Amino acid sequence: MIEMHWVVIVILLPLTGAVVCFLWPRQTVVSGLITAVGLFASVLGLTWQVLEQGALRYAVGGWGAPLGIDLYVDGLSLLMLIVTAVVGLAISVYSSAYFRLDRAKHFWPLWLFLWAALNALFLSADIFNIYVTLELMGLAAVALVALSGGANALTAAMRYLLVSLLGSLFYLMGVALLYHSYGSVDIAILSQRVESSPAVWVAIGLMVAGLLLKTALFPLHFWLPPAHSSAPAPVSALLSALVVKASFYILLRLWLEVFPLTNTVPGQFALGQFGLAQILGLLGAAAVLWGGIQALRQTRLKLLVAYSTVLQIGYLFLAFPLASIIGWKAALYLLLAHAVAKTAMFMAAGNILFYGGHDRIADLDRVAQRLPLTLSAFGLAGISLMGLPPSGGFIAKWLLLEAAIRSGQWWWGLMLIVGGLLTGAYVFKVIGYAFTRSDLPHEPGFVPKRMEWVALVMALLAIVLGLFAPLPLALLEIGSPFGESLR
Amino acid sequence: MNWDTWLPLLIVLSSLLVALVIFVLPEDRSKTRTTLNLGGAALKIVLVGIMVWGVFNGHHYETRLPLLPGLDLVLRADALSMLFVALSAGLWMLTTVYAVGYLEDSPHRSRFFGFFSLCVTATVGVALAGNLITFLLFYELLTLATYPLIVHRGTEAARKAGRTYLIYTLAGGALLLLATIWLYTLTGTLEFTARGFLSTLDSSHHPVLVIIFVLLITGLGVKAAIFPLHGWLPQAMVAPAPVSALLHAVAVVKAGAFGIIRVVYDVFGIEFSASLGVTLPLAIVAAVTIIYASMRALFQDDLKRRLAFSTVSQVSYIILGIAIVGPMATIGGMVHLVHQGVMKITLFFCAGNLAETLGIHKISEMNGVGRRMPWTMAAFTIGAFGMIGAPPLAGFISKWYLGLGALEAGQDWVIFVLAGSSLLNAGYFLPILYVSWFKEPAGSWPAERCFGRYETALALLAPPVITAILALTLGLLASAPFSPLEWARFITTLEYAP
Amino acid sequence: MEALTQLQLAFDAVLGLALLWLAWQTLASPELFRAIVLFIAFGLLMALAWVRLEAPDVALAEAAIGAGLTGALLLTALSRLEPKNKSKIPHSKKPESEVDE
Amino acid sequence: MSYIFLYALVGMGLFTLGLYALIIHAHLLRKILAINIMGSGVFLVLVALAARTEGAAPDPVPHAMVITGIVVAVSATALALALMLRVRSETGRAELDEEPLSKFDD
Amino acid sequence: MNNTGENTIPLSLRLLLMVLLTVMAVGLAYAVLSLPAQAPGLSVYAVENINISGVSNPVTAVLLNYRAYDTFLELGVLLLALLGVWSLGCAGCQHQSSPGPVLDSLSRLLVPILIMVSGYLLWAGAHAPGGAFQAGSVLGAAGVLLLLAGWRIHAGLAGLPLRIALVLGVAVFALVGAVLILPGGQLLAFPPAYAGGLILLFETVATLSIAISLTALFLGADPDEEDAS
Repeated sequence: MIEMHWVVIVILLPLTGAVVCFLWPRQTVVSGLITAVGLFASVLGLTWQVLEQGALRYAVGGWGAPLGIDLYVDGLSLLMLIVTAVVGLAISVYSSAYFRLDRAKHFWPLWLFLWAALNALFLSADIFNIYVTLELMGLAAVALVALSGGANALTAAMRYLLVSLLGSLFYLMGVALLYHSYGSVDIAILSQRVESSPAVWVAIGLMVAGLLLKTALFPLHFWLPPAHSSAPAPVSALLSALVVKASFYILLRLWLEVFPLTNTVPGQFALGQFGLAQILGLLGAAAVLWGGIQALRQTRLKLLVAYSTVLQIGYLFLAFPLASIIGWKAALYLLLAHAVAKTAMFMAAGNILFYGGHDRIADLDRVAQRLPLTLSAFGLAGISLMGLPPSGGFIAKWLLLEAAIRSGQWWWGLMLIVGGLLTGAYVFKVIGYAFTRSDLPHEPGFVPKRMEWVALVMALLAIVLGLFAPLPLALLEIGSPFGESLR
Repeated sequence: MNWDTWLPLLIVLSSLLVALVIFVLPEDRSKTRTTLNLGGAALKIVLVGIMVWGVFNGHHYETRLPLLPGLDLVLRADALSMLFVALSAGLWMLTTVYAVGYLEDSPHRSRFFGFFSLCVTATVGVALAGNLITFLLFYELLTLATYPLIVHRGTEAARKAGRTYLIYTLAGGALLLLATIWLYTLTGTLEFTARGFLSTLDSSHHPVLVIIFVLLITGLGVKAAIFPLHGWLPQAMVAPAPVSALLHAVAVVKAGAFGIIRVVYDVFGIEFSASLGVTLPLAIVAAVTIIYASMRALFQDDLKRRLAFSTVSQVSYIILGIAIVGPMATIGGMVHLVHQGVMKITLFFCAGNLAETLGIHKISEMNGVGRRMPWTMAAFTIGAFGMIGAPPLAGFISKWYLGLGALEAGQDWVIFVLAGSSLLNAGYFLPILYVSWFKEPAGSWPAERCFGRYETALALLAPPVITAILALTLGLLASAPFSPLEWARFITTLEYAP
Repeated sequence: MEALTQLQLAFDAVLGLALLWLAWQTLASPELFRAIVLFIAFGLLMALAWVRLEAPDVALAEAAIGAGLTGALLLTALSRLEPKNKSKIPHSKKPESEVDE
Repeated sequence: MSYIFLYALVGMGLFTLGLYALIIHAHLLRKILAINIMGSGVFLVLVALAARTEGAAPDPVPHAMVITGIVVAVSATALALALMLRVRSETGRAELDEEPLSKFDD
Repeated sequence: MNNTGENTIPLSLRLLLMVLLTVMAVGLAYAVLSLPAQAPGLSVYAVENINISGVSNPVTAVLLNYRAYDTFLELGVLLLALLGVWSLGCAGCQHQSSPGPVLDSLSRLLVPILIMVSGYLLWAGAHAPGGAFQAGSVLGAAGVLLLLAGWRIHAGLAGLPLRIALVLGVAVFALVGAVLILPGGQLLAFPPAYAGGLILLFETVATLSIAISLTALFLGADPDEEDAS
């Protein structure tokens, strides 16, 4: 049997789909859906292949690093691909009902391009290639935000574009310094060569700054709430679930493989990295507080959900000062759970908006009871975000707390607890309105059942993730992206 | 397919599946819903019966599913869990019957009964949990499942009560989580083990263990409504009567109390706890709660609020029994877990009947109600006397053993607490009995509804009557085999093995 | 040879300073049109720098794309932004910000 | 070899200058120009340092990267300009107004 | 509109920003100066393999062979930018330039020259400076000039044919790259014997796509939609 090049297929298929959608706008929804299903299956194929063979390296063009570009799949990238596939499929189904044709014909090519960019990004082992995928992702994301039209969305998209380009340039400057220091842009080669030097330090600073900007870590989050809240609901979902995670993934990858300098004498650098990790942890903690408080203060549902993303991103950075395998796994599990739950939440918000024509939280009592499926989705997703059992969020929180206590830095764990309580407060602020019933002031919009069910399925998935944690956690072990033993 | 490994899971599923089906059931399918509810409840009772018999005969039931690497979701039947499971299963049946009658024709029944079943699922899960993480899982599920029941009516007061409830319980849950993980990092295991699994730890860890103990008890104390963490409970009285009954007699407060038993006995071990010096403070907190809440109860005119404060006080009997280190007191505490449940649910059923039938919410409106609703008030009277601790009712048995246990352990001061509390109990129950039996009715009732043949609907009347009879029987036949008292003795022999 | 190197270095220094100066002028110019023209000039100077750095491919790309097409795009955008002579810009929608202020 | 570092330093200077202008200016067209100048700075660093080959032809890989970068830059600029025009037609201004998001427009 | 927009930021903040950026610039400069004076990077590898790359211009070899995958994605970026611009619709695109006689005659003169230059660049790219991007952008410039002179795409070609031309680069890359997998190779792995021909094919389609994309970006809106509205 011919060896299947799943690694390539998961990049080429969405690109092909995008091209097909672009060429035949009238059939765009069908082509898009077929692509989404095919892509989901391909990622399953890749998963199976990786489970059988272990971590894979694929030399595009047959050259191999350092001259050519390598693709690399290990547990970490595979998990990201799976998250993208799951969320992507859900978003595709949701969008097939959400957009009318005049916007669908723009949405589908852009979305499939974005999907291709994400997959290419997660698979790339080349930091310059990652720059190209970052730009591909950023432009697609901006265009998708702008799709809702209107002053707020366009302004938000504009700001997002500038931020995205700025972040990319910082990153690219870092790439330039690294390349000119070590003559390679391949992550594996760099990880063997990198030593402590001023250029490397400046490169780290630039790349971390650029990626933090793209990941919207406090205080660089200013662009996120307007962009994520004014985009169309499925776009908000994919931005929060996937796009901000992509830059986080790069940061994590570089942190784990390029920055640690495991083969150099521990000393100055280790200390420096420790300091940087503490700073990232502090920013994460600040993000938890700020995002939580801001979410509580919002009067509009989508903004609330967007600020909740700011908070959850803060969680991810609490893993940096812990620097343990459990901590990284916890962060990745959190990323997974958050992606699924936030997708459900934005979809639910989108349904409410669709139905009631607005998303003012104070008037939700007019809507919530009439959309029980949507409300259940919101509530279940909220449980996972709060980190209550049984849910994916709980597993992640448990692991992160465990890592915090084991590393003797329990105060980071405390931030998790605080964040959970803040999340509880804003989630129930919304849920509280579900139990009263008021009259609708106007004719409600029709919400296609598909949109309600997809939201609910994703929310249920967030819950189920709390019961089947060993599987994804074992998947993450493939290729030991986090190192062999506790550092 | 091994029966012994699946039975605990089946017991949990018997209400979980019911809950899920009810959620998707259309509002108007009330027959189907009732059938499902009662069917599920009956099935659960049968399964629990089988299990109790099995445990008594030395069977080992355990379901184990991987939850995290190194941590399993464990449902296990041991003697202690049987006590709580049997109580929950039995009272669920009655409360379901009651709730069907109570909520007839009211809106949102699918939602109500769905969460109601979920609540019972969580309670049973709490009871069967074989380790601390499983306990935590169901404990939090209970928080979430009861919230919609508290805010069910959707009024501003209900929403406020729901908010208060969440603030208390979520914060408590967070402490519990923190303590659990901390414990796990110290020991690498969370399995409930008779006489604890911590005594082998190096003594340098003991100060940390004391902190963990305080965190655990605080986290659990929220649900058990220990003073000063009881604030949510009286507010939660806005919920419909069946919910109050369930919350206060079975599910929430008992989950907290049961958790404290688990922590003291099966995590720390009672002797190790005593050696850490944490039991006496716990006993004192329980004693303060008993007296304080009884005093507060005296001054409540709202019937359900008075009962709520009474609950706060009575649940601490259980904790007191645990904290007095000694087998007799333990028996008293554990048996009170069941006895208080049966008696308090009777009282809440009756309060619900008064509200539903006559619109009575306040004690000042109860003049002469005994003549209008003699059966209800008879049941209420039995429950009230039980609470006071009058022989030969169930409450008497609990207090008797608590007192004996205190003397046995040399904690004579407890006798004064018991006596004081009994006086206060009498102080807030007897006036109710007096006005309802001996005062003249005021003429008309606040909102009377007619239910035909009986003083109220049969579905509302039968449950309190049954539980009242049960409260009487539990006292009279306390020494019969399989009675809670005998079962508590059985447990105690395990915990205090020579 | 020495003199040639000196001369080259002087040229490089002038070119570098010119680049910085043009960039500064571009960004500080009070008039948008002037800024764009300066930017195009900047692009052409960049092309010169690429040649100096032995990157003729980049120089061609910069001249054609960086200076040429980007310049054209910027100028059209400006003409659409500031319809000086053409008053036929659809402005049916009243800007909300003005209402607030 | 010193001219190589001279150009690299100019590149860094352009990067910093562009960043300053990007933050300072409100008008979107200026922000777009600033981003482009920052980009040129990065490209200059990439290409300048590629010439450190002592006599031999410069390293072609950074050259190729910069050509890629230039195309990416022009694409992004085109999108940014189109977006700017739309912002202008919706809000009447070609600036990022810091209004609170009080109103939702879908 | 002489407002430079600077007045929105108070002087104190601006000074602070200047200080911060100066610190950053000093750091950047320090980093650059700390780099070794000699570092051939990948040029050794690039030259070593030039014989089997199919071209003799090393930059083209990198762009179209060693790192052809980057180029492929980059064509994607270009197409994506166009998709984005089209999805925005166009504000102010109704603006029709009236071609003056100068522009008209200029375009008549320049366009053929530009096309020839583009063809030369495309061909030369294999061994001398030049290549698809330069050729494409020169050709694109010709298109822009035509647009300025008032030329508009024929309505019959504005739909599918135009779209096909736009995606040509990406599509051919994907298709051929994938086909090369079949005989047991890797994505975009050119057999040395065919490498020269394949690269020329890629460069040609890329040139066309780039030129048309750039022209379309300049136009601003989907001509198909513009006609419809």
